[in-house]
Parts: sequence; structure tokens; C-alpha cells
Amino acid sequence: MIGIVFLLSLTLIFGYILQLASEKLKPTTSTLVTTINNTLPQTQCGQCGHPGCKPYAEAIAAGEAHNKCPPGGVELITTLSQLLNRDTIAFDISHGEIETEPLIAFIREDECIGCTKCIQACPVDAIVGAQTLMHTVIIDECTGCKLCVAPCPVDCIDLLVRG
Amino acid sequence: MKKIPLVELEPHIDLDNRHARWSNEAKHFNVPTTMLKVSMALIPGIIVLWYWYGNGVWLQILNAGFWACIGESIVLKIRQQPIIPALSDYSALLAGLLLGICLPAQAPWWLGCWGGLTASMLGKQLFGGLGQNPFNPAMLAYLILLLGFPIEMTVWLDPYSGADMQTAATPLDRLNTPGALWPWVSVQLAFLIGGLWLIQQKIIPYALPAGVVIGFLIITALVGLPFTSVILGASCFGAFFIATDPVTSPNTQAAKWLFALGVGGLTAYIRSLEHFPDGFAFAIILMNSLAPWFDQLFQPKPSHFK
Amino acid sequence: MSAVPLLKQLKPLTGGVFINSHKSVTAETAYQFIPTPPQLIYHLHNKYLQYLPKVVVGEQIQAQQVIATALTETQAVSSNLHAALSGQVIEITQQRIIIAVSSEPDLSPQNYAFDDYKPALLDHETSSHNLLEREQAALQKIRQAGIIGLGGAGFPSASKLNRHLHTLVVNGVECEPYITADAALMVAEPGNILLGVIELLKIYPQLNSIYIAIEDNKPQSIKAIQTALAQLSLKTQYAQCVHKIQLTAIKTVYPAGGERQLIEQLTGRALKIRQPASDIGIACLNIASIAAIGQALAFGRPLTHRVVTLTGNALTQPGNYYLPIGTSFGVALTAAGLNSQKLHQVINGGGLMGQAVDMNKLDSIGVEATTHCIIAATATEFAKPNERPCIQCDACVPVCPEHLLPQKLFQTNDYSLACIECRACEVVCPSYIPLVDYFTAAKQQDRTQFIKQQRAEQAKKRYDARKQRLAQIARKQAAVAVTIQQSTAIKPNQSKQPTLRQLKTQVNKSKNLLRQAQAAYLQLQKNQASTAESLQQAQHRVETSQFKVDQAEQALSKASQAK
Amino acid sequence: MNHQDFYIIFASGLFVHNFALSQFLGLCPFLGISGHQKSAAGLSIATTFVLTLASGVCYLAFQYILVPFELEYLRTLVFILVIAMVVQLSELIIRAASPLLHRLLGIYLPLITSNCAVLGVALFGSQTQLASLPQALWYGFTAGLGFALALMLLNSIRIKMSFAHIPAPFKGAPIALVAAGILSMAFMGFIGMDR
Repeated sequence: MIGIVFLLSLTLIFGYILQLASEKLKPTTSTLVTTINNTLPQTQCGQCGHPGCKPYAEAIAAGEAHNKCPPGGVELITTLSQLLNRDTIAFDISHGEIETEPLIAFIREDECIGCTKCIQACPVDAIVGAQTLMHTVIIDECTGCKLCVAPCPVDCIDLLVRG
Repeated sequence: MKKIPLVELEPHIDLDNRHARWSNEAKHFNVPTTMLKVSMALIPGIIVLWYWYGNGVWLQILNAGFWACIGESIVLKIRQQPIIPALSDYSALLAGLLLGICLPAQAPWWLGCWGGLTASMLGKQLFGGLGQNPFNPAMLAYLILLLGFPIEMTVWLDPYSGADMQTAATPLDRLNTPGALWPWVSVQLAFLIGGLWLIQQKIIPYALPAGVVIGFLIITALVGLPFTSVILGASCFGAFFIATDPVTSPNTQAAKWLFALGVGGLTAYIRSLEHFPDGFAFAIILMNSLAPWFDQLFQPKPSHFK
Repeated sequence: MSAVPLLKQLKPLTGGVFINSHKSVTAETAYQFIPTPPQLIYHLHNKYLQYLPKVVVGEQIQAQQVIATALTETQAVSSNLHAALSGQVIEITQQRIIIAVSSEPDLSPQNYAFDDYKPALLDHETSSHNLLEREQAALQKIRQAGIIGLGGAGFPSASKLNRHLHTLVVNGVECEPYITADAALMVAEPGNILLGVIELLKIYPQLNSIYIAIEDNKPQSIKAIQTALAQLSLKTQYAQCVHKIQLTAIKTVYPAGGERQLIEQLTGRALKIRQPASDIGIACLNIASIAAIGQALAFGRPLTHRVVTLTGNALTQPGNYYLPIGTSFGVALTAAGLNSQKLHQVINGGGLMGQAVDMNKLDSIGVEATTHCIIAATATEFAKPNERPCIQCDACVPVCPEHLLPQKLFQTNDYSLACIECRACEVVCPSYIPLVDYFTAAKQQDRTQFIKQQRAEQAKKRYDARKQRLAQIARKQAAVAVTIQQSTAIKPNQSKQPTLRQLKTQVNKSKNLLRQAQAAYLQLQKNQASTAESLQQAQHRVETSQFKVDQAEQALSKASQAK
Repeated sequence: MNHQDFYIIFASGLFVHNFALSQFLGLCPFLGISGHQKSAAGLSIATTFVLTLASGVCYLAFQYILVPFELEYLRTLVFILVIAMVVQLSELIIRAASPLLHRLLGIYLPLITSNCAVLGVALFGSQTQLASLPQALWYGFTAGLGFALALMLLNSIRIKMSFAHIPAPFKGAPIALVAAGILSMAFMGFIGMDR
């Protein structure tokens, strides 16, 4: 009988102590998302199913699989699994193959009609041009995210390997 | 960011049309000659031992050396790696030699065989082969034998009467009988000569033996052991031949001193506990495990692309 | 002639390894000449510069004519490439220009003896203004003469010189095995070297110490420079310059000749990692570059020839040769008596840092300004023993001049930017590990990683800026939409129930305006001097105000009907 | 509480009866975490904190409540409860103090509750007649230090082994077990230290 009473009182006391502790020791906002975001290649290509790199970083922090980034490739998976203490998993092919060399968009200038659709699509403003005027890609800025290829009505953008 | 080791990442660097290689006369110092020179430095010590304990000493040394090479070739066969180049650097042979010296002259043959096999297989090849084993193979094998077969390991003939000595010491151990001081003094002096020659040949750094002896003296003074134990134990043999194994000792100068002082100190301390004949093997294994950490402490940080 | 004192170096070299210098065959012999090469091959790319061709295929060119220039970002000339001999351009590609030679070389170099040298500008009465101007002109001349580091690095010499220099180091230390080009130059042309030093003194009078460093295993070079200095000190006007020059003998250790190591040995000052020497006011120039600068500034002669050591057991007459830049390796080696059966490997550069050259391309590779040694090696000369695992023997730790731990870098597959790739650690490695190749591979791997990371940061910045801009535009459009919505919202309720009083006040206001306009018009009519336009304007004003009154009345009547 | 007892507890906790290397308790975090240096340091601090606190509280609970009321049979249950509370407390503290360490430790932090070394300390503490609360605390602390020492030694070996070309079947945990075995052999040299 005394044992039961003692055990009950013990659990009550410990429960109270933990409740007190969890109030006082609030965890600070997690800097995890920013660290993950810094490791992602920031091409904002969206091949991972998320509109940009930051949303994908938040998803990874929340626990989503970290193997959906084709530009990142195998090195990204190893660094992320090290950072998050998860085991290294193989690359998820459903999101496109791993890009080994960096690509650059290139506009074939004779076919471009100046519709500025690709300018709106480019996440890093790497395409220079205006309505009905000639468009060209800034080589240093282009991250090879292939987003401008789809909206182009005359399909005059092709992807070349960076020299 | 953990770097992917280059060896697995890309095929081995193409040596053929790479840059010119230095002319090889500057090469007075390569792996096989190092190992041979260390073996030669052992000879004075072995001769003195042979004088006191009869030709059982030679048997043990050759037996352990032979089995060490057998163990090495077995593992290399299993791992489908070329056997001849690995054996031709005499490192397995040297490990066997060092172990053979520590075995009592009258020990049965299978003791040397077991010791040689464990030295080369468990001590060296299991951890990745030449240059990658954290523990000194000879000392590891000696420790296994000491803990596994305590009786056979501590039976030494009395140098004078040839009678059975129950708790006699091997060069690594301590002799209880006060009378038998002189044999050990001569053994230590012989190994001392070999060791100094090695230092002169620049095969071993001076920091390690010096540190071991200093550490040993300090702790014996602190713990209050009789001064004679300095001569009896493994001091000179261990300091010059075991502690200076380049593979298992640290690389930076400061870490070498710390490592050597640790080995000397621990040996004296364990010997003062009087439970085991001699603490050198334990001290070496413990300090070998600390060596990589010491290196990391004293290693200058290389500068990278920030 | 008082013997010029030979000083000792300030600090011994930290690290370094003693190796067999292989210089006995070609050491300190004066250079020889070779018959004119049939073709000259000029390479347009080197480590620091990319040249653009200035000539066209088939064009006839004269000796010393500029055939290609390298431009800096601001389109200023950073260095020129000159044709050594006159001839016709037969081929121009992305990488090289080939010239078929048609003339005999007439430029046999002579050692300068300072007899008729005009020292006018040596005294320092010139004001700082035109000193600055003269310095810029001199640097421009050096650039146009195409003088780059002849010690093997090829760094443009002009960019090493600036106004804050206080020490000049003339690097005659050839610590790498096999190379004796500088020694030959010192023995043959000590005067030209001193000419270069004096020319630099003319444009940088604030230089207070000039070190000429030579290895102590080259007695003849030291004697040659000493005698030249002694002769120079006889001429009174140079005595003041000569006493600034300190001839120092450096202990022969490899790599004592490295720029960073030599500066530390002479001045005791250690450079930070990747810090150029000009940051701390020191310029370290190779002996050959100094001589070339002397020729360019004193006589305006561009860099067209250089001394190259041709050694190796596969040559019957090894020695130092004065080659026009552009002679192909094949021609040069055959001129030095190549025995092709024994030839196993050709190395461009010294015994340690040299690069193996593709054997069947010997005739298509030309001597550049940076080639100072070509080794025709037999099979046994550079044996390639098989590589063994590292046994942590730490032989490489005391040898590294930059205090690195080569075996630790190798073990963790790491690299360090401080590594000058002198391969001293490879010389002493008992396991024959090509350490520097592993370091350079790891460095390259990390460099691409670093560039990728930088590009990611750049992309992130542009993406955030774009998102911010779009958000701003969206906010602005939203604000405009809101105002439009507000204004349209107000207009309809105004027409539905405009207060009559407002309309009435509007009618009265427009009537007053009309009255004023009519009065102004009448007054203008009375006053004879008023011009026709002012009359017309007044009439126009009357009409507009009349129109406004009618409009207001119309609105009033409509509103009162709707009421 | 003379000076001698404290030395004996120190010697046995740290060297002779080291929890990880002589008594082979708490091996799963010992092998699991010794690969990464930072998290190994973090875990050893957390374990030492938990051990000290748990040993003290268990001693109090045992001596002043269980013994007077003859409830010794409840010993294990109470100890588990105490340890669980202390581990949860330490997890909260670590999560607030350094989220990075908290994430690095990951599963191993709550795993301390099921770490047999912690329960071992509490049970051994109640068996051997610890004279007073400070001795119990000291016993827990030295046990924690012993665990930290063993963890550091194995981690130092694994630094070197991470570069070695270990045969494929032995990569990872098996070679760590071999190294731990060799270490425990070396620790046998300290027998007789606590005489």
C-alpha cells in the first residue's frame, strides 16, 4: 500500500518538475533552415517539387527527404545527411537526373521574337531584353535551372554546358 | 564538410605522363631500408640475450618472424592484393622480430606462432595494412599472449642455475630475485647502443625515447619504486624500438613529447601496482589510442578557400 | 679595385632539403648559339596572360615586331609578344602563331660596359611630379617590351613594381636541380644585370637596399658580378648606387630560391599566405628579368631571346643556349645533339617542378619566355618507383618550407593554400608518394566546390532582390488599384445625389469669371495701344468662361430634373 | 568519509571497473556516437550529468524511503523513474542551451534512459554500502568520467581508422568493436589500482 502511494507521489513530483523546466527553457528559433538553405545550390529550379530553394529547405528541416535536388547531386546528399545526422540515401530519380556539369541557357537570337515570357520566368533575372527587343542570357548569372525553356513560344532557348 | 577521400573518388592519379620525378640518388632512405636498419639495430641486444638465455632466443625470434609473414600473406591473399611488394618492405618481419625478443626463450613453439599471426593479421592487416594500424602490432600480440597464456609467458630460466623461474621477468618484465641484476643491465645497454645508432641514422626521432625515459624516471620517483626497477624493466628496449614505431606514434613534435612522457609514466605506474610483471605493453596500447587525438591538438590548421 | 664584400644571409632557410643538383655538366659555362630555327612557334596562353594576335596569316613581319598583345580588363596593354626574327606568318590558331623564318639573327648580345652611359637623370633634382610621370612611362615601356617573370612563373614584371618599394631582391638563386640558365647569364652578362638595376634605381630613387642573391655553389657567377660591381664603383657617379647593392651568398638548399623563402632569408620578414611581396614594399625579380628590363629601358629592345639550359643524359652536347623565343623543342634539342634512341622522356622545367612533355609533339611546342630548362632524360634518369602506403615516418615535416604537415594533409586528403608545390616533401618520402599531385587534385576539387558555392550565393542574392522587387510592384499595383477603386467609388455617388447647393455655387463662380473676362475685353478695346493678340486672347478667355457657364447651368438643370 | 574512500571510488569508477571498458555497460551509445567527435563530447557531458544526478537521487530514495519501509523490491522501478526524469530534464536543458548539439546527438540523448550504465550505477550504488550522499554523487560522477574517458579514447582511434582502407566486412561498427576490445585489454593493466 505504502509502495503505491510512494510511487504515485514520486510521479506527481517529477511531472511537476518537468512541467516547470519545459516552461522556463524555451528553445530558441531554429537556425536549421538557414543552414540547410545555404548548402542548397540556390538555382531555384523547382525540380524538387518546391517553388524555390528556401521552401525546400523548410521542408527538409520539417523532415522531408533530402535527396530531391538534381543540381546538388551526390555531394549535397552526403553533406546534408552529415548535417542532419541522417543516413545517406540514394538520389530520387523521379526528380530528374543529377546534373554533373553546370548548364547555361542560350537564346538563338535569330528566332527570338522578344515576348519577354522567359524574362518573367527567370528566377535570377539572368535574361536581358524588353518587349519586341532582342533577349540575351547573362552567362555569369544564369544558374541553369531550365525554367525559361518551357514558356518560350518559339522554343529558341537551348541548354549548353558551361565552357 | 567531410571530404570524400580522393582514392575512392577518382581513379588513381595517372603516374605515367605526369611531371618529372626527382632523381633517385637522393633516396638513401626508403621503407625497406628503414625496416632493415631497425632490425640491424636489434642485433646487439639479441646477441646479449642469446648469451644469457641460450639459443632459444634465436628460435623464438625466427619462429615469430616467420609466422608473422605467413599471417600477412594469408590476409593479402584473401584481399587479392599482391603479396610480394607488401612482404618485401619487411614490416611484418620486423613486427615478428620485436615480438620474438619479448617471448621467453623456453616458451613453446605455438606461442610464437600464435603471437606472429595475431601481430600481422589482427595488429596490422585488419586495420588496413602498413601505415594505418593504430596499435603497435608487436605489443598488441604480446598483450594478447600475456593475458591469454600467463604461465607460459612468465617462465624464464634462471640465467645462472638454469632452474625454473616461476615469476621471472622477460626483457619486458621485472625480475624479483635481486641477485640477477647484471644480466638485465647488459641487455639494456645492448639495446641502448642499437637505439643510439638508429637516432644517429635519423631513422627514429630523439623526442620519443628521451620522453619515455624521462617520464619513466619521474613517475618511479613519485611512486617510490626502487631505483633498480629502472634497469630491470623494458625501458631501453621499449623506448628505442617499440615507442618509436613511426606508424603508431604521433607526428607533430609536441605530440611526440606528450606521447612519450605518457608511455614512460604509465609503465612506471602500472609496474608499481605489481599485478602484472611489467606495464610497458599496456602503456603503449593506451598511449597509441591517444596519439591521433594528440596530433589533432597540435596540428596547424591548413588554410582553405574561404 | 676594392673587392665588393660578399655578405651572409640574415636567416637560414626553415625546412628545405639537400639534393644532388645535377648541374656539374652545364654549370657556369657561357652560353652558346644555335643555327637559326626554320620556324618560330609562339603560344598565346600562359598562366597569367592570354594574348590576342595582331598580325594576319601571310603577313611579312620584321624582327622585334609586335605579333600579339595581352590586354587587361581596362584594355590597357599588359604585355606584348614580339617576333624574334623576321619572316612570314604561316599559321594563326586559337593557341599559337607560327612564323616561317627568313632572316639571319643579328642580335648577338654584348655585355654592357657603361662607357658612354648618360647618367644625367641619376641625380635627384627632378621634382616628384615628373618622377611619377617618368615612372609611368618606364612601366609602360616594360609592359610593351613584353617582359614577364623569366624565372619560370611568368608573372608580368611591371605589376610587381610600385612607388612604395624600399627593397629590391635580384633573385639569382637557382635552387632547382638541372637548371643553370641564370648562372650562364651572370657569367656572360653581369653588366646587363647591373644596367637593369641602375635603370630601376633611376625610376625608383627611394629604393634603399638592393640584394643580389646567388647560391654559394656558384663561385664564378659571384666573381663575375663582383668584378662588374667593382668596375661600376670606379665611375664616381655610380658610387652612391653601388653602395646600396648588397651581394649576398645564399646556402644551397632546395627550395631556397622561392620568392617567399628568399625574402625571409634576406630581410627576415615572413609573408602571409598568398600575400604578394609588393604589399610590404619588396620586389623580387629574376636575374634574367632584370637584364631584360635594363635592355628595354636603356635601349628599347623588347624581350625576344633568352638563355635556356638543355641538359639530360640523352644529349651529347648539353649546355646553356641563347635561343630566340619560339624555337621549337625539337629544333633546340637536335641542335644540342639529341640521341633519340636513349631519349625516354622530355621535361620542360627543372628536375623537380618540371612538366613532362608529350613526346610526339616535340616539334609543335615552342620555347616560351618562361621555359628556362629542357631536360632530355633517359629511362634511368627519372626512375618511377611504385608508390607504397604512408608509414607516418614524418620525414616530410622538417623539410616543408611552409611549416605544413604533408603526411597529415595527405592522410585526410586535404590541401593548404600555403603550399608552394616545391615537391621537397616528395624528395624525402620513403614511400615515393606523389604528395603534391594529391594536394593539387584536392585543391582543384575544393576550388570547383568554392566557385559553385559562390555562384549559389550570387544566385540567392539575385533571387531575393527579384522577389523583393516583384513584391514591391505587387504592393504598388495593389495601392493603385485601391485608389482607383476609391475614386471610382466616389464619382458614382456624386452623380446620383450631388447637392444642389454645390451646383449653384459652381454656376455663380463661372458667371463671375465670365464677367471678369468681358470687363478685361472691354478695357482692352478702349485702350488703343493694346496689340491684336492680347485682344484675341481676351476674347478667347471670354468664350471659354461662357462655355463653362453653359456647362454648369446644364449640369444644374439636369440635377434639378433628376431630383 | 575519509579521503581514502573517495580515492578508491575514483580509481574503480575511472580505471579498474570502468563502465564501458571493464564492465561493458552502455555499449550502444559508446559505439554509436564515438564516430563524431563533437557529439561524443556532448554525449559524455550529458551522460556524466545524468549519472551524477541519478546516482544521488536514487541513493536518497533508496536509503531514506525504500529501506525504512522495506520496499527494496521496488528498487528497479523507482530507479528507472528517476533516471527517466533526469534524462528528460537534461534533454530540455541541452535543447535550450545549444540546438546544434541537440540535433547532433539526435536519438542518443533520450537513449541514455535505456543506457545500462546509468541503471547500473544506481543499482550498484544501492548494493555497495555507500556511506553518504556526497559519496553517491561522487560515485556517479566518476562513473560518468570513466565513460567519457573511454569514449574519448575510442573516438581518438576512430579518427585514425576513418582514413584507413579497412577490409569491407569490418568497416564501421565491427572495427570499432575490435578497437574497444583491445582498449579494454589495455585497461586490465590497472587491476590492483584500487587496493
